[in-house]
Amino acid sequence: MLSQQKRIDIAKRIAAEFEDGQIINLGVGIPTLIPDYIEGKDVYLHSENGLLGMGPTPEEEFINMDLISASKKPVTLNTGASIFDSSDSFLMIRGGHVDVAVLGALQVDETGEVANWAVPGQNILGVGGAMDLVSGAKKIIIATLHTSKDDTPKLLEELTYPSSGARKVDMVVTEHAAFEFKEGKMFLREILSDISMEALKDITPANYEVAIEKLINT
Amino acid sequence: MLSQQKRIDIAKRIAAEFEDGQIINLGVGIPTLIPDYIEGKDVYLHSENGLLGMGPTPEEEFINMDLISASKKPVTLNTGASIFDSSDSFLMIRGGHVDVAVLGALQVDETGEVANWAVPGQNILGVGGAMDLVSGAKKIIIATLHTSKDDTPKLLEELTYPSSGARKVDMVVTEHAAFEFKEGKMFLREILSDISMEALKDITPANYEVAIEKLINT
Amino acid sequence: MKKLAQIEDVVKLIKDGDQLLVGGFGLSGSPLSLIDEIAASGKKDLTVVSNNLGEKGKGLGKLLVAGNLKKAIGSYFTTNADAVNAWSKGELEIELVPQGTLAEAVRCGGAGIAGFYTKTALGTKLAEGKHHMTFDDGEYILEKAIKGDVALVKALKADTLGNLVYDQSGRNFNPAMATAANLVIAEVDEIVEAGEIKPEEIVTPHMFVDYVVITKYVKQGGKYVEPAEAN
Amino acid sequence: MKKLAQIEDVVKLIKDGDQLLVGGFGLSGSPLSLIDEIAASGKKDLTVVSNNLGEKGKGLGKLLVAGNLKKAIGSYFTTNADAVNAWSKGELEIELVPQGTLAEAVRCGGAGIAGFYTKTALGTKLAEGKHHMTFDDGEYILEKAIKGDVALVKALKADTLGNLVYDQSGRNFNPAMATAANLVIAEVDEIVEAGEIKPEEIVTPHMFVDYVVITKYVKQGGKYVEPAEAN
Repeated sequence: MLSQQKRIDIAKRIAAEFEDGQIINLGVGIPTLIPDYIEGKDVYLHSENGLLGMGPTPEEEFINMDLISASKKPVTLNTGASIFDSSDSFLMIRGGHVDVAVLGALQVDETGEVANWAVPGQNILGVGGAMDLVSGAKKIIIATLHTSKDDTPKLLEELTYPSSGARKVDMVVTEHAAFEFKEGKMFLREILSDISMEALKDITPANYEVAIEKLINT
Repeated sequence: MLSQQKRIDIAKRIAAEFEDGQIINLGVGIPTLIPDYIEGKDVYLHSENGLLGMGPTPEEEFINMDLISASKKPVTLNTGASIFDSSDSFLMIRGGHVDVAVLGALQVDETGEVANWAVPGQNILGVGGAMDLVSGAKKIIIATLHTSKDDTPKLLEELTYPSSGARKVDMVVTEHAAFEFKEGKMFLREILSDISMEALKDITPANYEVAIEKLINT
Repeated sequence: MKKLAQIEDVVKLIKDGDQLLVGGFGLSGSPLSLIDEIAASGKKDLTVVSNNLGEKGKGLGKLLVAGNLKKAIGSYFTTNADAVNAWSKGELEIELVPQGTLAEAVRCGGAGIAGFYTKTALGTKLAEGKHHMTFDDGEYILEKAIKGDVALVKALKADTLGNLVYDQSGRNFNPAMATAANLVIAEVDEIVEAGEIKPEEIVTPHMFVDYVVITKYVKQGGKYVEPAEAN
Repeated sequence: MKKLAQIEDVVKLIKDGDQLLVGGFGLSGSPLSLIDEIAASGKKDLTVVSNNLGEKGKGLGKLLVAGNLKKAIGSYFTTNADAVNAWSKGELEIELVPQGTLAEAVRCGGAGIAGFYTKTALGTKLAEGKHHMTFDDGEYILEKAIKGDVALVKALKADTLGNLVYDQSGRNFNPAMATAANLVIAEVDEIVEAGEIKPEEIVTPHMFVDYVVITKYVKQGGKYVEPAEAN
């Protein structure tokens, strides 16, 4: 399976998780693919730089680079959208008013702690809104490929990269599986590819309990 | 001299202190008389409940009780006025963006500390924006009759009423005199009535240095 | 409209002992119909966080008369003689907070901030027992965030998504209150189609609003009156 | 108009070593003409507080190239290779702050608040050495307010008093930055008569603004370009 197809599968699975009326913040990477798969759902996209109700990419002629997403791409506004400043935007994030944040990750440990902003030994010069979202969103879903490009596992017993915060995430979706975290424990809820249980275990150093149970009707 | 005339004299003297472009917040009591004496000056009245650029009382037919001053009286908006919420309004006050606050006082001590919210032995159930203004305005002018109704002095060596804050005021104007405070010391700058220096001293227990010097061209 | 509700139904969601954040500055920007319904409901031991307790027998003043209140947190109660009286008799607890500290504490409640350092009230009775800390430009006191179980706000208009705009200085504490409670109910004069309020003009985005109810009051001569009193 | 000034004149008010608060999110809502003038001015040892340092050679990125900067405080510098490079060589100090903490710290700087307790960054490298305090719902870290000597903001329009409105998400950090510096300069596309922006629509009231300058850039295809580049 091509990497892009895996990424789309992850995006689709996470989109299926959304409920009508929810306020959603989508991080960079795989999460940016999600808007294509939420049609028909009444959800509202929040952007750190001060938008609620972000719509699709505009036609070339309607582009205004002062109407952009947090990824600095031109966007549009859906009906009923609102605009506010950065301090109000992060009031929303940090005050628990964003229902779901979907974030990428470098690593997730078996307690649900995430590392998604810095790699040891590399320059640590960007954090953006990652830590604000990790600390503040009501529910955090991690969208990530199961392993990194060189097949290094990302779901670990313990983080080796710098943590993004003490707050644990609620769910991780990879191309192979969906995991849920509850009270510091990791549960395998769904197998999403044709991978065997043994093969999954092999690429997942994190300890998890197998508790297959479709989380929603996808 | 009738009490109301004294109050008007105080209001006029303080109005003369304002400079073009200043943002002014006027407290309850004597300060509410000031707007009648600032015509021709380019100053902007700020109100705690969320207005900048408050104008005069409207005609009866234009009254909207959702356009009121902090004293809960109907007002109008001058050209270029703006409306904001209470947290932004107090950001302005507490962040030092109001140039002059004119406040009433129960007592002022010789260091410039003011008591203007509570009387010992009485119910202490209202503070409003008094402490916010005392802590935050760039310059604080106290507008007060020289003594209380029963001739008790208000300008004292030490407060006997509860303080409104550690921050010292800059100026006190009464019907008799204008005092300035600098580095914790009190200076008599102007005599505003026909009172003698001795008589003034008699009704002013606060220790002050006589340093007559018209503060501005009134 | 999904969030549109009946006043009677939403008031049932308030529980005895709840802490209510109520917008308004005196009677301006005050959710009068919701307050009336609470006064009629017999709810007990409520704590109200609001700048004032309305006026004697009016607005939040009705909750005092109806016996709904255990405690009031706000900046100015002396304009309601009933509040002063109830407090003197020990029937009402009062916590006095400087007006700006109240606004900021509620905003912090909505913003995930637990507390903040201010110079306001430094050196006064209202700072007694509070944590002090010295920063580069002197001493500050710690004020803690305020949150509510339920917020009741009054807006001029909602759109069909629940976005709100306010009437002039009726805005006051309402936008902050709307951010800081688990359940937020907005009383409005009218509901317009989504899109009719421009994105830049929306003061309270719909994410904060759980229910919208239509006020029973009508504005006459610049003042809200009950329909029965209206000409 | 009293506050109207020339870009060349206001930039002279900036002193070597000043801390500048600069609005913008990348190049959006960024005061490009003021930045150009600073780059041309030869000013030294400036600290810039802004979410990013523009892009490589663009916006605030020009100050890096021109050698105006000692330090940058912001949330995301990795999109400007020059910043990463200057930092690696020890030519630029960088202080990394979570984006929401940055916005809140600047707002606090404008609001007379010395510091605030947040859960953001708790348990991370960015919380090391910071004061921790336990509140009812757990542990928080203290973040201190950020202020500037000068703030440079970009608005869409000013009125003749200096009231500002912004263009869509070009609003971003600008309103907070405008509250938190001793001297505030707004770069705008146009100036309208006072009264043309409605009281409810004003985002930054004129009290915050010391000078207004007209941008030298023109918007073309949704992007600001220098007049020389325009068709």
